[in-house]
Amino acid sequence: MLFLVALFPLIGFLANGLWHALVQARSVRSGSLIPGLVGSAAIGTSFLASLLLFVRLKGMPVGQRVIEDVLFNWLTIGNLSIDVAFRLDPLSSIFLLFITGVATLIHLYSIGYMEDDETPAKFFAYLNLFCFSMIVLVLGGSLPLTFLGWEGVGLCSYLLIAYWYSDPEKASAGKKAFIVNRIGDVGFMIGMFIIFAKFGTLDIAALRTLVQQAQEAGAAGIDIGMITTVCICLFVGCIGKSAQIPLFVWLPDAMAGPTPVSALIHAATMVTSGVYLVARMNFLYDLSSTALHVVAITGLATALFAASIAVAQTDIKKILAYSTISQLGFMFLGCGVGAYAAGVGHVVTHAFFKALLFLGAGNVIHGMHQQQDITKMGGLKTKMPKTFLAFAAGALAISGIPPFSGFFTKDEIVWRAYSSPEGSVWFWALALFTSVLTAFYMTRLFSLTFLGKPRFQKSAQTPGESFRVHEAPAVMVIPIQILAVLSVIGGFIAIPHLNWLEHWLSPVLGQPHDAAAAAGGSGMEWLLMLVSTAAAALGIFIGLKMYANLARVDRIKERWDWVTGVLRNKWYVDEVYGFVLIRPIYRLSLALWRGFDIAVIDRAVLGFGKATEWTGQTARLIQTGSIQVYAFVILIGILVTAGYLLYGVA
Amino acid sequence: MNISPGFFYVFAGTSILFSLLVILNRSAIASAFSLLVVFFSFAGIYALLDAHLVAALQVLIYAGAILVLFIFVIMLLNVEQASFDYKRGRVLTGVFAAFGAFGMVFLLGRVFRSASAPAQPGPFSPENVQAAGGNTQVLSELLFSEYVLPFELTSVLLLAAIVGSVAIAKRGAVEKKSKEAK
Amino acid sequence: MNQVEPWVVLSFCSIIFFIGFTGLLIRRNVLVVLMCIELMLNAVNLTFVTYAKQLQNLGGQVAVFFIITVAAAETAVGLGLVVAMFRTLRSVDTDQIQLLRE
Amino acid sequence: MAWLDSHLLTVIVFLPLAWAILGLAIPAGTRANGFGRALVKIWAFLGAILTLALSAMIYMRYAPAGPEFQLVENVAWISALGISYHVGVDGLSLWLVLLTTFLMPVAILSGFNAIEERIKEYYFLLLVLESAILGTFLALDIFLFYVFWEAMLVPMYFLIGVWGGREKIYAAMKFFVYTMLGSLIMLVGIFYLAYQHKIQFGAYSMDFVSLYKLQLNGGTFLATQSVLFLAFALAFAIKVPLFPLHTWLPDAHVQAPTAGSVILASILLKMGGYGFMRIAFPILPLGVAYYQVTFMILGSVAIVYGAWVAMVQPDIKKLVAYSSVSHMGYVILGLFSLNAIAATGAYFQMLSHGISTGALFLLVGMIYERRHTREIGDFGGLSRVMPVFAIAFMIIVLSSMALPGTNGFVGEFLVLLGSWRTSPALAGVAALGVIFGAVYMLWMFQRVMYGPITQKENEGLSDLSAREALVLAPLIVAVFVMGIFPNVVLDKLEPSIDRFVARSRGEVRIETAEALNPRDSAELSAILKEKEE
Repeated sequence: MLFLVALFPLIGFLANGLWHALVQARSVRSGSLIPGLVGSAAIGTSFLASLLLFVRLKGMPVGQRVIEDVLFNWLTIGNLSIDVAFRLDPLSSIFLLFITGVATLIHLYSIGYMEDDETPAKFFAYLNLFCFSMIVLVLGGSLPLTFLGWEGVGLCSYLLIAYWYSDPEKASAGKKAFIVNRIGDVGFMIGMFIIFAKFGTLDIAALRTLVQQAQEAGAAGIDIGMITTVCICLFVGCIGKSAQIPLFVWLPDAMAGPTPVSALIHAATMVTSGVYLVARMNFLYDLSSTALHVVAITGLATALFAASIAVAQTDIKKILAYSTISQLGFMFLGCGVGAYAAGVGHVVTHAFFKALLFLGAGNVIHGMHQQQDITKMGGLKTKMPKTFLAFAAGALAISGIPPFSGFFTKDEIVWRAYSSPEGSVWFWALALFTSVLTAFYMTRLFSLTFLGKPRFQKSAQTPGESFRVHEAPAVMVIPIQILAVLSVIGGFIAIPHLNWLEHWLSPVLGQPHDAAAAAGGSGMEWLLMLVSTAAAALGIFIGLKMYANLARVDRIKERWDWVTGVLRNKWYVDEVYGFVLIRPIYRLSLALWRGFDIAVIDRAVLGFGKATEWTGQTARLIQTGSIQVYAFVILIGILVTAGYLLYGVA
Repeated sequence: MNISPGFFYVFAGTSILFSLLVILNRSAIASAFSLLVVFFSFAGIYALLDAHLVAALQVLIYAGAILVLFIFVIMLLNVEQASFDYKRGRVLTGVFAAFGAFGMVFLLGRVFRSASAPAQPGPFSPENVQAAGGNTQVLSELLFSEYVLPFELTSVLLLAAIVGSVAIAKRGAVEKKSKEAK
Repeated sequence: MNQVEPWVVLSFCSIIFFIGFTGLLIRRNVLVVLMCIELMLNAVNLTFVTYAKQLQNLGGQVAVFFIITVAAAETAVGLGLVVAMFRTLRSVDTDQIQLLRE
Repeated sequence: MAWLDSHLLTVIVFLPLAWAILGLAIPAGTRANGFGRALVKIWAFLGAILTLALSAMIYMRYAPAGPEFQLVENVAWISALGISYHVGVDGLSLWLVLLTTFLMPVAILSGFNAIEERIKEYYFLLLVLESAILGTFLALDIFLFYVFWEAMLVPMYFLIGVWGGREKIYAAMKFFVYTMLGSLIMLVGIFYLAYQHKIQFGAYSMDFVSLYKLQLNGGTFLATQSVLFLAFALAFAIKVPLFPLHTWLPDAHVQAPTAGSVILASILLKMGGYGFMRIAFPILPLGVAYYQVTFMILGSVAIVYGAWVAMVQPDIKKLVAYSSVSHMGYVILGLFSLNAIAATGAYFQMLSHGISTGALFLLVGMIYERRHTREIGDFGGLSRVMPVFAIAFMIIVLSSMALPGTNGFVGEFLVLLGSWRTSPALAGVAALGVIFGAVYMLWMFQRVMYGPITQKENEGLSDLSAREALVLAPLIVAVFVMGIFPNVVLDKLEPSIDRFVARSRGEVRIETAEALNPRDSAELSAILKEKEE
């Protein structure tokens, strides 16, 4: 039953893929409707199946909420035995639900968005393949299977970013995404190697049991240093996949892909798989506070860093991309202070509102005929009212205004950052500052896009009067409206003190610390909640105030040019990587090839040949052709041999 | 061994002397006649060693046939004037060769001298051979019984040699003819 | 002192043999070279006969018989070659025949 | 049928040879008509298919739980030296034989249009080559092994030298001399082994089964085994090819015709790995222990070095050739890790490298046939004009860079997993190859397939023909079958791998390898003896 969830998208992929290979590859235009419906049906069915499974899981007793489905043995060598087994527990069920749900909406949306595309079947095949990989990642019962999904989503990300491959920049962006992800994947692999070397199993449930047994056996039973190494290695994988410092560089470039892809892969699902992995391996992270600190600090630093860059960007999708990085940082902060449920909760609500924001941006881009620069927009409120409303809900949600969903989950993280035993006031303060920034840049984006006067007539890029900003078709509006509703109410799964989500996840993530008692009671909690709401409101206020008068903004920009310049150029991280890593390696490779392979090894081998030839040429001189000389040599040979035999031996 | 030392040393000295003449004489025809003397001396030594048939064959074939052939060819080609003064390199070679040959002779002599006598002599003692009808008869019987197959094979060898020498000698002539025809 | 030891006869053979060999090395006239080969063959023959006498086994003499046959054949072919060579090169100098060189 | 049963291996080894000789009778010279030429191609193809069918019979007959060598034929050949005609199959040879017979029809089919001159000789040599390769894999006598090993060189030399590219003679000579150098030294080793067997057991023997019982651990045991090991390792390492003995490979690959490259990369390189597994490791365990660290380092270096150098190649075939260096580095690393997981991984890596690199060469050959260039810079944007080709290319590229779910992943994963236990540091270095593998492959893919079409000639390129699709289809199926159901392979492999590991590994681990000295010899020999019993 469980494997069906994964099977449907796979069938969808095969159907669309074959359709593409056999028919569409031969440049027969067929529109996006049929492949889109096939793809949507596949993932939709999968969503329904997930719902059923969720209900079934809910019906089970709390302690035994696990559904397992062993398909076949993948490989067995000695004591290594890996099954292809899917396992559904409360944690994966949450992920499964929002992944299939959001994916279904985005598939439907894509039917409209990819209407004019040349190869929609290929697009939907890739989307389905992505969903399949993501489901495998989430449901995988053992680390290698999760890794299969992990690399699978990376592949799909590559394929979809480079979907419009004729543009070299887009193709490069895809490659960059894959390679940066691969760097993280090596970390993941090494984590697996250590786990296998020390525990002898790669099955997550078995590993958990082993770790718990070792814990019960006492402190001597477990090597904390090793656990820390494992956790950090796995976290390197998460850094790559979830675009944290220092491997975040691929995500902004990944915006080269079609917007639904950005919404699905680079906002809602794939990038959160890092959070999933940390939450999944929480039993290891709990043992090592060093590893937790690494996670929390990386997350916090990324959140702040990315938010600062987002402030200065002008491309609508780039802003959202940096916002995504920043929000992912929040999630890791949550996990890093031991509040996995809070992190997961933010993953869910973030999936709703960020998908919404991206799809809304997609509508805007679609309506503006591929214009992505927010400085050339404005006043879209009246032209695209439905998108405007939905977008507003998303923006409020991400800014953290109650009762929108983002508030509850983000505030939970901020609160935990303060109150958890792993947390501190500094974490809290920086997180709070980041949420001010978040509210500010979202307001900036919102204001420049939807409010004010239209600035696009002046743009020379849009030729003639054919340019008409229009609202998106229904198939693109309805999904974002659904997402808007979810963004508004989605936070109720994580209302403080009722926290349904935390209880649901507790069999996997453990009982939460009684944080309130530890840090000054619930009064403190309410106080901090107020503070953070006020902070968000402050951010929004500054944003609205500032971008009501654009001329003044330009003046400020000019005065602080060196600051905004650095931010606009993303702190020059790409350039630094290019200078420090990529070009040296390239040059070294070239030097190795020309200077070592050809110049040293080949020359040595050819020198061998030349020496042989020289020897031959020299020896040839002896070959006079005169039999008498040969006979003389024979005589000497016999003489020496006979002399040796007579006098040499004994 | 039961042979007369006097005769042996005379024959041996003669053959060594004339062998040297064979290789040192500038004239081919002189070499050939020196060789004749060597052959006769050898025949004498064979006779001393009770190898009567071999001695006869030596005179008949070597001295009678082979050497005549040599002389005939020398006369035919008339290469006397293609004189053979030793070149400088040749003299050096000769010195080295002489040293080498001397070394070999020394080594071989040492080996021969130190070789022990056979424990069991064969059945063909002079008395037995005498009783069986003499050297020639015994040897002939051997050739036609035990060694009959090699004996017959020699005929094939001789045939091949005849055909071969005819073919070699004739080829030049044929080529000449075909050249003329062209 | 009226005995001749076998090793004396054998050493005599080796002397003749190596005189022939030396001739082989130093002479340039093919005809003389062929004569030297005959000389060497004779030395070997004598060795056979000496052993036949010493070991009281007539196999040695049989071998000599065959060697003489082979020598006759060899001379026939060899002289044929000399004649052929003389025809093409107008010379019987071994230094002229170095076909093995290339 | 009963006769075939008892002589199955002999039939398989010599069938291609006999088939090739019969094929010579087909009139297909320069003046022959099209029918004769077509007949030659089809004849060769049928021969390869028939061999494939017969080798499927081996697969059916081979029972992994049974005796070590099965379907054995043993006939005395040169008894004085203990040489016999002894063939048999075990898990190690089974899959390489299947790989050979599987790729041969594909390679033959791939050249139907590309080879236009001397076609009869071409197919003759291909089939002779197949015989020699199969013989090498099935021989159970070290001398027989050597004979086939050398016999394989001759057809390959001509394939490169006659039907090759511009610098074919240079490449063919380089290939020949490199390989010859190694194998002659190996020959000395072989004779030494036979001689040792006489000393220890009273008679010469060249049989693997009896050579495995040798105890080369006398007074100077380390010297003996280490020198012998080097003698064998040189031959095999050149074949593999292991850094820094790899420079013949790029030249040979670039100059060889497509089928030659495919066979060279897919099968001939495996003979090196197979030689290690069949000869060097089980016979010389102490030599292995002595050089374990060295070779593991060389393997890791090869992985990274090959990937780096591949990255900067302007020629696609050269790039693929250097990627082979990188991939075969995993094989060396895995073998020298001396545990079952890594060894299985190394073996699997050989198979999957055979499939995916073979497919890469086929793909490169296909665009070469269309454009007559292999420079990466001459391409760009081919995805648009050749979409089906692009799909196939993508799949193979992914398999080559070891994406989970494809065959490449299983091998690399197992090698790294296993070698981590032996040496985490070197496994860590090797894991970097995973990153660089993605870099050079994707970069090449991007420059060839993506971007705008920059050259006019590329606009009119035709997509895959039915024949080309037929060539690629089995390989693509194999990519996924091996990636998703590796147990198909592993089931028949496991007992042989276990025996291999047990023979080649003493108690000697990487940390004790340095401490080895003659003082320990008594102890070691005692343990070795115990293991043999």
